[in-house]
Amino acid sequence: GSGSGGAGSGTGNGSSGDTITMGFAQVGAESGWRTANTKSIQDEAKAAGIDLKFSDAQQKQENQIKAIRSYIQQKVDVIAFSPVVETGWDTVLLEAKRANIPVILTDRAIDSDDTSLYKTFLGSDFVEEGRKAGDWLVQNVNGPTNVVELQGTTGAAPAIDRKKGFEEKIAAKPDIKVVASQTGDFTRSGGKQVMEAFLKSQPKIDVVYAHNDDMGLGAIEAIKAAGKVPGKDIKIITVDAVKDGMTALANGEINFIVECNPLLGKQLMELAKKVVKGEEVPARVVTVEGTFTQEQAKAALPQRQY
Amino acid sequence: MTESPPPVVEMRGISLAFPGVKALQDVDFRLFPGEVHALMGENGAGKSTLIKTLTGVHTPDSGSVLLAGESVAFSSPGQAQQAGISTVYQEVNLCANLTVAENILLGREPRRFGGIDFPAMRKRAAEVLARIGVHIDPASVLETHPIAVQQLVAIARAIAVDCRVLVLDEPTSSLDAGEVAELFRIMRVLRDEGVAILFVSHFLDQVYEISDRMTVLRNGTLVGEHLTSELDRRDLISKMIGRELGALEAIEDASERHSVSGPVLVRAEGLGRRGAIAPFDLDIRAGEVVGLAGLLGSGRTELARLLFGADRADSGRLIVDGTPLHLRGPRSAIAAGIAFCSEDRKGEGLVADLSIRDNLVLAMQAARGWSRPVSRKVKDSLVEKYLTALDIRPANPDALVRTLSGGNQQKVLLARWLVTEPRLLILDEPTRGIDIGAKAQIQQLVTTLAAEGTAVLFISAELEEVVRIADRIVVLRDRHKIAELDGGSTIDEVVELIAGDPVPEEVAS
Amino acid sequence: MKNRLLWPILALVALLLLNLVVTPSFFALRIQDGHLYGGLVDVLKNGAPTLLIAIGMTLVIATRGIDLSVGAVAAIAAAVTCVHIGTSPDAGTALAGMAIALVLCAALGLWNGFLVAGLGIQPIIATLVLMTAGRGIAMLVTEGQIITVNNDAYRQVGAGFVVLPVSILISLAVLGLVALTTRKTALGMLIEAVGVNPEASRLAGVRSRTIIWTVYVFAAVCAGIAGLMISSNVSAADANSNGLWIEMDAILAVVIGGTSLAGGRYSLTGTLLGSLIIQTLTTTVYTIGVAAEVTLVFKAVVVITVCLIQSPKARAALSFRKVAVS
Amino acid sequence: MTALTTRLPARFLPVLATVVLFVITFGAGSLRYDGFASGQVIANLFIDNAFLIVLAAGMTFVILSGGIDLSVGSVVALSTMVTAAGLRAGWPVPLVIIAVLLIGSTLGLLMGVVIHKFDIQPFIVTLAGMFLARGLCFLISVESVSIKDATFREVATAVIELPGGVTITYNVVIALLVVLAALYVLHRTRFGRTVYAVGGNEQSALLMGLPTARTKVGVYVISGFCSALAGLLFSLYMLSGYGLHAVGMELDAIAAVVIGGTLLAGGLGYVLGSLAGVLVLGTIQTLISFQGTLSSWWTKIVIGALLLVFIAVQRGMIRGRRRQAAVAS
Ligand SMILES: Nc1ncnc2c1ncn2[C@@H]1O[C@H](COP(=O)(O)OP(=O)(O)OP(=O)(O)O)[C@@H](O)[C@H]1O
Ligand SMILES: Nc1ncnc2c1ncn2[C@@H]1O[C@H](COP(=O)(O)OP(=O)(O)OP(=O)(O)O)[C@@H](O)[C@H]1O
Ligand SMILES: [Mg+2]
Ligand SMILES: [Mg+2]
Repeated sequence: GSGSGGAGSGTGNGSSGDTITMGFAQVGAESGWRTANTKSIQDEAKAAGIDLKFSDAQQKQENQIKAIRSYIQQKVDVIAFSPVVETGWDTVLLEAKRANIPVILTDRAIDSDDTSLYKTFLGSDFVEEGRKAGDWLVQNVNGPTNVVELQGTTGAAPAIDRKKGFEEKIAAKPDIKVVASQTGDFTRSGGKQVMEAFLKSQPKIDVVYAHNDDMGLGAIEAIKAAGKVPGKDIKIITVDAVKDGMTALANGEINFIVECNPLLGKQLMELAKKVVKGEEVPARVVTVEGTFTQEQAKAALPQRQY
Repeated sequence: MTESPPPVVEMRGISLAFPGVKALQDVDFRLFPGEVHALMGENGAGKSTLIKTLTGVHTPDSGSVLLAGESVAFSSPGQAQQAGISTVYQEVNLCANLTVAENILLGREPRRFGGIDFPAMRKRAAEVLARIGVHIDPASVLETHPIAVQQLVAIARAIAVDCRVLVLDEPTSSLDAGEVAELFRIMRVLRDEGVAILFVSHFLDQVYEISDRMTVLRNGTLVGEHLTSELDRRDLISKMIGRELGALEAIEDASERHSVSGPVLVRAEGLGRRGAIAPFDLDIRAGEVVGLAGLLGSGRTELARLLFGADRADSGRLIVDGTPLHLRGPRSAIAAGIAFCSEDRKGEGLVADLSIRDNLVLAMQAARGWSRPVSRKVKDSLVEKYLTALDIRPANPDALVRTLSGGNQQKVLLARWLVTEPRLLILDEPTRGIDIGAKAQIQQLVTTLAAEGTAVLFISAELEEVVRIADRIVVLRDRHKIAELDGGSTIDEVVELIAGDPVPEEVAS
Repeated sequence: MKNRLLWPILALVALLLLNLVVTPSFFALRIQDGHLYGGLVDVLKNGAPTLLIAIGMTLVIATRGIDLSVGAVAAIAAAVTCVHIGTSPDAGTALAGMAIALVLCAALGLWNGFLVAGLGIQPIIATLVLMTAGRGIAMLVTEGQIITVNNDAYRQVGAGFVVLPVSILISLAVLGLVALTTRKTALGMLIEAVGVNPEASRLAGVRSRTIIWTVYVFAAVCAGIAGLMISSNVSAADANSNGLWIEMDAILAVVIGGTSLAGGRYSLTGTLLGSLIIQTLTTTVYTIGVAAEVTLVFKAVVVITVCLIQSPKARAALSFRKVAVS
Repeated sequence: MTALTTRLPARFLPVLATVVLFVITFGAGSLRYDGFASGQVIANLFIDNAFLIVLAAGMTFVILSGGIDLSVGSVVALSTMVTAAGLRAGWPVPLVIIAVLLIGSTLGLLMGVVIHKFDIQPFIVTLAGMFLARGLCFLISVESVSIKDATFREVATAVIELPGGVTITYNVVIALLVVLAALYVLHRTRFGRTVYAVGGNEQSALLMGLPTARTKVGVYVISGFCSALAGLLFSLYMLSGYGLHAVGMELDAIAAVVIGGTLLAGGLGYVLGSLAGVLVLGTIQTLISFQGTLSSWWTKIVIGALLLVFIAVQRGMIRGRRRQAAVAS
């Protein structure tokens, strides 16, 4: 069957009509989190009556740039995108600026001296997420603690920042040591394989800190196979709070999850409308994000959408 | 020897072993300026290996090579070429994907403003080709030409530069009499200019016609060096094969002609393919040897390929045993008992990286399908039978065909089809590169097969051979069948037809 | 032949020894919940999918082809099965799901075979189509979500044990089956013939198309089973990451095992060794604590060393001095 | 047209087919989407793919010689990283450029030498090269590094006005120059023709006395150089250095070359075909972003489907043409 209806074309110069045309350049669909993010944006755009032009960059920044350039070509009213990397956006954003198309960043800021390139930035703070995880650990363990870290994809911004924030906080307590740290590529299989190896090479593991839920879930499998009890023998901290992670948390297999909220759609559409109208918007809008303990998870789980 | 000029090439005590084979053992060889020197020996005697040792393809295990008195050790053929040794290797070793002109001149192409000057290159290539009597478009891609033309192009490449030493390893194996004469003319000119020419051929007539001196190898060892004028044929042959000649003559006598009146096995009616061969009619009877005669490019191979279904005919039909056969490809031909032994053994014949055994049973196995393997026992007995029957050396079924000498490869290809016990055996240049003993053997084999009821379609550039063994001769010219002759015809009759006037237009398609 | 495999074996042993030196407990085996538990077991278990795909890939490469789509096919198999299983804990549902998935994979293999043998498209580009679209199909099936299942029967394929991990038993069984089939029938020889010289094979009456078609179907089915193992190991189908880049690992395994990408002669034992070397390398990185930033450099160095050890020319160059002295 | 095509040798057919198909696809896009048929869309095709064009040009050499180079994407990443880190450390721009080109060529040289001297399959060697180059990126910095150098930014954002208000960047000019240079080298120099010879039959080329060793190593040096240059263009395009840049770009480059009609086995193909191949890949992407309603998975499926339509039609055209040519002769 064909998923591409005939709709979507025929807009071109949306500035004349009432409907706003938004070009959204998504990174990809590399995780459940990202898919939820996409869905939220698509749903909310429809609800807000915004004509959304969506493109998936297949995890490649250069594709995102190409998409943005094509939005400029198509003369959309506003451009939004999630820059997974801070750098590399100046040229194309300058083009957007020259074409008088406002830009909204979601997820992450960009590293540019020229803040006029975008109107606002809506998203979570990965370093802060790492800090939250570190905080919880510092408060909840006593005595010498051996931590193993399951990193995200090497070089990926969330991986770097979540590591950074975490290390920042645990530095306060010299008893807590990261004894092994390796990338699990943000995937369950990766998490499981790395954890299996850690369980053999590390004599004593007290805590697993995984940069996302999926790796944490993989680690749980490995821990169970080694005859240990996840959540008890080995404590587990993860980031994201997707449904599967929350379920594990509610079951007591994970001990603590730092939320990273993908549901930016509503806030984004509101911002977009304001920006197109030319209203002032704050330069930084932080998404509402919390943390979950096991009890909180049990309560929140039934309403979890993603 | 008392020649005054010192040898331009001198090889001393050359030994070279491949895994399992001692290809050369303590061989001495000398080549003088201004002579044509024939290197003689049976298939697998080590001729090509000696040549490759000279030109830096192989490094000898021991021994030394001197060029004009100075010790040299080439590490690549390129170096040998720069030192003035120009070589035509046995198999056509050119790049089929390049144009004829590039194949002739690549590496020494005319240049202009730093870049290759293509018009000049084509002109120069055409000149070189014209020198050996070839008139083809130098801008055409090499692979569009039949193997014989490719061989001529290889020769053209070798003579396109000024050289001190010209090495020709079986350059004439695909050529017909006219081209050979042309080649010899050039060789004489070069010799008279002082070029030393090393020549390998299994055609004794050619060797005696052109060479001044010969070196005989047997089983990788030196048998001797002789002036051609001082060594007669009988002695040469017995030196090459290491025993008396009697056996050979007996074989030659056996190829008696007989006329066949059996039932028609295969009949072609108006079979043809545009651009390849004009529609022709042909009857082949069981037990009959039909020879195909014609000049290079006259369409013999194309005719054979149509009968086998290697190419698809676009007119006419093929009737086997009285019922029309819809040829969908080689498989249906094989199923109908037709076998085709291609002239291009390297490209279309052998599977170089497989063993002798696998190559031998390939066609038989393919016909049976993969799920019904030929049993090990049957395989071994077949292999055994044909290794001895055709005297394939080394007689090691596990040896990769790639490592065999040219003649032995040809025998393996032939054996592959004999194994299938075909009713019609199409042999396209089956004696290419085969030594004199083996050639007689193959001729006898054809006669025996025919006597046992197999029909044979025999194609050879060597007219004598065709005339000697065929019961009937079909003559082709310019891709048309122009005549059929009875077995008793003489070579002259055939030659007259082949070289006759061009075909009238209305006959052409 | 045996000589040729000696060097990959040595490379594998060297890698294992490196582990032993850094982590003395690496070779330790114990019985845990009725099955073997230890570092070596992990290598076997996690290497099983790569090995399986590499077996299929070996045959494809032997015919002068290449199959880039195996990773995507693995993802499709995982997605279809997990979506079919859903929340059911039934063994029957799991079996049915796997059967459906593998039939689908066979169909995908037919498709690849059609492009290569039927239309005559260059294998790398023909399979690139499915490599790209296939992952899309897998995501379409899962709607971009990670599908978690809770099904004990399904868990067996990738995480189960019958003393040894079930996954490696499956892969070894397939390896044995292929070895047997290709040796006992003429398939192996015909595959090599097609790979070395397609035109000569055609003229010898070999059904090259059927053979090419067969190997692509087989490779796809292998990929499908591997996909099941990967997803069963974590009881979840992730259309994005299941089998991602596994085609590269598989090709690397085949090539390290001594099979040439130019087609023709192949070695299944070599492929087995190649797969083990690659998985050992991955596991080594985790166990000996190579920092994530250095991982790739480490891998590069090991891969090139393994190849240099294997290359007769490199060995000759290295031992040249010794020979000259003696 | 027919007269022309029947006179054209069969080996040009794949390239011709690619170009014709490209034109058809583009026409179809213009009919379907407003604003598609503008000069700037075509210009953007070049702007957005300049680095890929350069990569594909280098890759054409390697594939023509019968090899393959999987390291190109990583070398692009490494080049961006060296550029960014070098500029951050205050190196002058010319020094950075020279360093990048040197690193790329040296990596190519090393790989070529290992491939040739030790007779190891190019696939493994360049795969190791791929690991190595990306690993080196992470050794320099795990994070992405912004390029703040004024000269660099100026060049990156500078545009060249073409008649009709269409603008292109300097990247495009460089990429086209590279294509021209590649054309010249492949078709007018001895080295280029030897590349074809080696790809056609290495053994024969050796026996013909051609410098196969130099050629085989040379193509990897060229590919390494082109990757480094593409990396520089990429740096200009992105104004950043990052270890995860250009992941999987080697496949794009190989795909472009093969779609352009070059035989993966070597010996047959043209740089112009590779250029057309890049444009085809770019057009597919442009079509998809103009459509703008595809979900992530449909994007992949549609890319695959368009690719399929493309190669199948190309194949059909070649076959049809061949038959026609055979009949005509
Ligand atoms: N690369 C190789 N590996 C192993 N054995 C080889 C190799 N090349 C040649 N041989 C063996 O060396 C011997 C000599 O072969 P060579 O090709 O020199 O014979 P030849 O005299 O040229 O025969 P022919 O008249 O058939 O061409 C043969 O037994 C052959 O099998
Ligand atoms: N692949 C090809 N493409 C185009 N023309 C070809 C091709 N092969 C052969 N020809 C031409 O077809 C004609 C017939 O060739 P064919 O090989 O049938 O001749 P032949 O009589 O068998 O000659 P030979 O003595 O070379 O075997 C020749 O003029 C040749 O140039
Ligand atoms: Mg010989
Ligand atoms: Mg012929």
